[in-house]
Amino acid sequence: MPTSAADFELYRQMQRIRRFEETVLEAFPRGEFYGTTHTYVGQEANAVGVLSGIADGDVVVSNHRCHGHFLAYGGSMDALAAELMGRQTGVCGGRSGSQHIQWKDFYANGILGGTLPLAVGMALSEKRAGLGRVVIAFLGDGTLGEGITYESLNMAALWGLPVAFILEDNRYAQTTPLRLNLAGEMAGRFTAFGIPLVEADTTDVLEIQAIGEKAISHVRSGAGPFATILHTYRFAPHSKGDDTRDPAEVAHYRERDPLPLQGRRLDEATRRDVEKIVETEVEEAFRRAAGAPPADPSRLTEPLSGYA
Amino acid sequence: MPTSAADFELYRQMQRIRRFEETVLEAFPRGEFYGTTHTYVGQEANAVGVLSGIADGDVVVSNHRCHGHFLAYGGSMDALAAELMGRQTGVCGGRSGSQHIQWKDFYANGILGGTLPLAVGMALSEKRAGLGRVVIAFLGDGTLGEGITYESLNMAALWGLPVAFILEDNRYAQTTPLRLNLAGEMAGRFTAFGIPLVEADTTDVLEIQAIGEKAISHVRSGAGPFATILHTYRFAPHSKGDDTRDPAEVAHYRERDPLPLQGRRLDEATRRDVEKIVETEVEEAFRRAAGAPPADPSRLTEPLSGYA
Amino acid sequence: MTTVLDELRQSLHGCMQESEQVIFLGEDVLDPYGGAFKAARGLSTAYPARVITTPVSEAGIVGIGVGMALRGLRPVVEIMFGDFLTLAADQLINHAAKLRWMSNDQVQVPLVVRTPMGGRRGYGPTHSQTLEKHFLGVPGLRVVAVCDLDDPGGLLRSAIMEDDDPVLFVEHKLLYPAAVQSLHDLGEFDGHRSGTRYPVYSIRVVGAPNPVLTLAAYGHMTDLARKALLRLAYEHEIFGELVIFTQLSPVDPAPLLESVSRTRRLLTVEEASVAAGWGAELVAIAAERFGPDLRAGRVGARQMPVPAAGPLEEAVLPGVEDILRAALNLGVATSSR
Amino acid sequence: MTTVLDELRQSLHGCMQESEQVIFLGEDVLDPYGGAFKAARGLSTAYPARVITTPVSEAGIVGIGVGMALRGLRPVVEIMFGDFLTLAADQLINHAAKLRWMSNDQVQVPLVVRTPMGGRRGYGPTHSQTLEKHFLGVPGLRVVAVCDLDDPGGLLRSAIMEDDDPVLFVEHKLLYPAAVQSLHDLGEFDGHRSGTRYPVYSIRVVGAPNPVLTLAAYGHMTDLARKALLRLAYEHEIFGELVIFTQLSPVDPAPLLESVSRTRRLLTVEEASVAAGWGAELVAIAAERFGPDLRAGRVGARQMPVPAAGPLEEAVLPGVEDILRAALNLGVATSSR
Ligand SMILES: Cc1ncc(C[n+]2csc(CCOP(=O)(O)OP(=O)(O)O)c2C)c(N)n1
Ligand SMILES: Cc1ncc(C[n+]2csc(CCOP(=O)(O)OP(=O)(O)O)c2C)c(N)n1
Ligand SMILES: [Mg+2]
Ligand SMILES: [Mg+2]
Repeated sequence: MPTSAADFELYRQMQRIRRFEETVLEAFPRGEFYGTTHTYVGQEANAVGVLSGIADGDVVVSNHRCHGHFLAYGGSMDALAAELMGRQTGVCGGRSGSQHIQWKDFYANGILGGTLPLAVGMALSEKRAGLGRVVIAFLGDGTLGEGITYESLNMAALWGLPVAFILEDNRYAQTTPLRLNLAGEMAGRFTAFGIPLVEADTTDVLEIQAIGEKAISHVRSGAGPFATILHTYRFAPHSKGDDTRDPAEVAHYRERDPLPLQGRRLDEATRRDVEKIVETEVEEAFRRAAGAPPADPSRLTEPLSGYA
Repeated sequence: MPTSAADFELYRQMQRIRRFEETVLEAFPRGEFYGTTHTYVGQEANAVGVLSGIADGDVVVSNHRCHGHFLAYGGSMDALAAELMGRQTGVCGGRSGSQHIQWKDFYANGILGGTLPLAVGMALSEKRAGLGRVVIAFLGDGTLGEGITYESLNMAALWGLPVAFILEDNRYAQTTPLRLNLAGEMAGRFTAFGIPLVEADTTDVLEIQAIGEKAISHVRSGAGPFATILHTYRFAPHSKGDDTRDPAEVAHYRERDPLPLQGRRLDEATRRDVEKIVETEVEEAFRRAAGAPPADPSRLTEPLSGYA
Repeated sequence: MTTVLDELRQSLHGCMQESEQVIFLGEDVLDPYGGAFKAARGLSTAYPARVITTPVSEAGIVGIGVGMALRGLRPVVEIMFGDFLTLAADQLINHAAKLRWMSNDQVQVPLVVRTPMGGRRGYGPTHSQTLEKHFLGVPGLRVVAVCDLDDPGGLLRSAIMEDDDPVLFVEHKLLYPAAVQSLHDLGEFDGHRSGTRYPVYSIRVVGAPNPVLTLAAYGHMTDLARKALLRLAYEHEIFGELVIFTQLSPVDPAPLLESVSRTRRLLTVEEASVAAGWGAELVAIAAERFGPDLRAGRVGARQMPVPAAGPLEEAVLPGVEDILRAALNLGVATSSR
Repeated sequence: MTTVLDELRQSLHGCMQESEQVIFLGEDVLDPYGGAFKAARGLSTAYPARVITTPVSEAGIVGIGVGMALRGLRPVVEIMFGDFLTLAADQLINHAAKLRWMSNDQVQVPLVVRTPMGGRRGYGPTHSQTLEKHFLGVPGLRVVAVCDLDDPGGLLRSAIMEDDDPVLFVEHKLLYPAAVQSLHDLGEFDGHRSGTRYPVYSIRVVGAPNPVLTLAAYGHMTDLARKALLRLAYEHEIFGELVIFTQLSPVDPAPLLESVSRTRRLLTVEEASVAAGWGAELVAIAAERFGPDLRAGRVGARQMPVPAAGPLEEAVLPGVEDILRAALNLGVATSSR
């Protein structure tokens, strides 16, 4: 059976994220980056599956672990690499670094949960605008600790807003396993507010794509917010060297790696092609970033548009 | 049938609160008070019913609507009247006013929800102390809007702490009816965190007493937090003149006034006696407060115990 | 008589009428209540689709305002008491104030957060504070305070309609019932306005000789400072100039320095305790500029929470007498005619 | 070599050992991780029942600390990055700081909230800030900042074991790996300590003549200020005295005024932008006292968020050169031997 264009594209997107993140992790110890980063290795199927269903003008609200969301959204890999390397050509000219990417209708921030009321406010705007646009808001399991999460869920539901909450449960917040963070049931955190949801424990991008489509069509139809709980796993450390998880556990989840799972749907030659194309793309992105001019202090602007 | 001592006492406690609050509301327009107040008229059965089950050393965490909780806790009516009137003999020497009463193991504050993590922290202390003491934390329906409420519920449940949450749903937050504030179901706000609960729509102090006993014995047994949702109604304005509710609705709920309900369990003569005793007590309390010296600026202390 | 509250309310109506982009949200803001201090009265009746009453979620509603602003609306969020701004501090400091700059100026956040501040109503320690000092000096956040002079409604309109950055708009509770004073009709005072969007006013006693003292104040304190200005003139023959700021942060140094360059004496007046407050910034600006040619003082509350009881509150909050005493302590020589 | 981190960690161990009342809580604080900056490493192994890892709930855990403190424990709450204090602002300002006073001194709140602050790690706008300025001047809240001098562990111990009021304890990230400097062994400097619980240090270049300039700093900035002190001495023959504060709020004016009474020149150095910051308070205190006999200046970051990229961050945060330039701008005459 020949590879379908859809399968090809899903695999390519995931591979782009995977190789981008792996390159970041390799390059960090060599001092090519500055600051910190949180990579998406292992969770690629979530961003790629869900965001394959968005339309132009839809809003994506991301968090500290934003590279995968950004690339799946359609953000420029060159600009992302340049941002991480503090270049003038970075997504935000080097101001934002890894965690605060903003481009078109994509918004990330490093304060856990703080982005969620923004997502609700944007959904309110879009509902008023009536153009059928929706907001996709990603959050992690640990972010269920923040009170603002619940303020946001309540108002999203109360006002019937077009926002899909995508909870990526990778079973840890930094080093803390779910059971030390979360009382009761995850699903209840949404149903308590009357928000319908789908929960899935899968790394299959096709399944996740179907779930994402359900979520997006629900919110786009005007039926109010929707939640998806995607149980997943990250293969790499929380940020850089800080992995305290049992290696056997990591290995166990590695068996469910979303990439080979989707890769098997491509014929062997095509898969190799994809990998080669992506390899070149990632190498080029980092090479171009490395060659780009460093962020230029003379371009710093005042944070307010004027005194008076 | 002769009046039981228990029925007598419950009625007396409710009557004390009722007449205290009515006196406050009468006296306010005459300028005898300063600032603001939130009265408990209509909700008396909750505080009296629930707090009749506490033991010495148990902690009560209250909110802006604290007079009823305070009197039912055993707080001095004289000192409360004096506090409202800004006297040196007030519960907090006139510093706290109506909303921030502190005495023995009773703590109130005017920031909605902000008291709940304090309640959880106190429950954590009490669990460590191992003396079998518990924390009773009151909150209103509107306080389900605050994120900190959920942070508190999560940690109380996660750590199995001896705290009973008493949600008094009087169907309004200030002027805003529940339906404009709350998405989904109230009970879900607790069950999402694995907190068991009892929900009741009653003004019968005996029923509430039974529910309170259940809650307190649950938390005292070490089985972790417990919640009660008491649907109720306030007969007076939110604070002073600010009542925007339909008078017919108020009248409707007045039919379920907890006082006559319990009053009917007393024989007529006893009931009259109670009312007379309470009348005198309340009058005396306000008279003594009026005669007490005003809060004395020379007794103001520094808020920190020293520079170094 | 038009009160400050009337003007603010009319301004809100005007902005809603002027632009569909203006959305008003807050707790208990619907008619007939119209918000705890009634600034929104009539608004939900006139614009039912654009006035939203919210759950009791201060952080959430400020964040929702930020989100709306990012998408091109001009939201106005009312926080019922300024004391609750602490709950929205993260949204103001880490989101609203940073987003524009952090995005390399790709987006903007034209948000206004309005809130009443201040004491002397007996509301006690959590409902009487002057907390704006904790929001000064945040890069990207403008703090504006209304006073009873000139054009309170215009000031609010500037923040809502003309400012593309987030504004924390502070309204002292005692100003609501105060009559708006026209600059051209200040009775015992001459008034002068400078600046444009968020003006600075300067006030002197009519016919007074050159001032020898600069008083700086904002909000409700301008009223106490005016009273002090009169008493200094009549009782002590000390003639001062009162410089009134409407933009508290960032501080525009020019009008301050202009006045102090003439008087070389600066007394700041604020309702919060002076520690690390607005006055400290003004004094520091003046001290940096005029170095060994400045006398400076600050007047504010005692370093305590605001108590509930009347006599305590009065003892803690700064009054006209405190201003007088501090002014006399500055060692001001009687003005020479 | 003992680092500041070592000392803080040992101090935590010491306090836990000293008293059963001490409870430690924060996000990701269990071994083997021991907190994002490792201050708690080993603690949960040694005291498993008294070290609590918490959900990601900054407001909640500070409030829980307040509750525990009210009931007689001595909780220490770690906030992973100081940038997240904004989320706990209400608990600090409206609860922790007020409860003792508001209750008419019936209760007390011996709580310590520890947090790393500051930049130069490239963490970007929400993980590099110096936000303590927004918590200065809160009646009832003490703000303390560690530096690399003398006894960092003792400072923390004072806050935990000896202070019955809430303390916000600030630790600049760059101090963690810094070697602790003994006051008696400062190489090119002589050091002197005054005060007791939260000391003030003063530092001069060994053998220098009487200082003509007071530098005031805290935290990591003391390191940059020391470097500036040396360069001023060697390159410009300007001899200064560096006064280092560990208690930022309330400011104890005495040691500041003592130094400035001799130098009549004050330069404050802080990592945040100076607007309405710590330096403003110091300059204001000095200006109030010395009036027409003071030259003052402030050094701090540019009034911008802290950018992520190295060259931008370096351009925004204050450096030794900035201190030198400001000192020279103060118009300090070469010291006379
Ligand atoms: C308000 C806030 N608190 C704490 C942190 C530090 N922090 C960064 S990521 C993280 C864990 C987040 O866990 P989760 O939400 O599950 O996302 P994940 O990292 O697993 O993708 C923490 C605690 C933060 N960035 N913001
Ligand atoms: C943090 C905070 N936000 C808003 C308020 C203003 N306020 C005081 S009482 C109240 C309504 C509270 O409703 P609910 O929790 O149902 O208690 P009820 O007054 O009905 O007893 C509001 C909004 C407050 N005191 N604190
Ligand atoms: Mg996670
Ligand atoms: Mg209610």
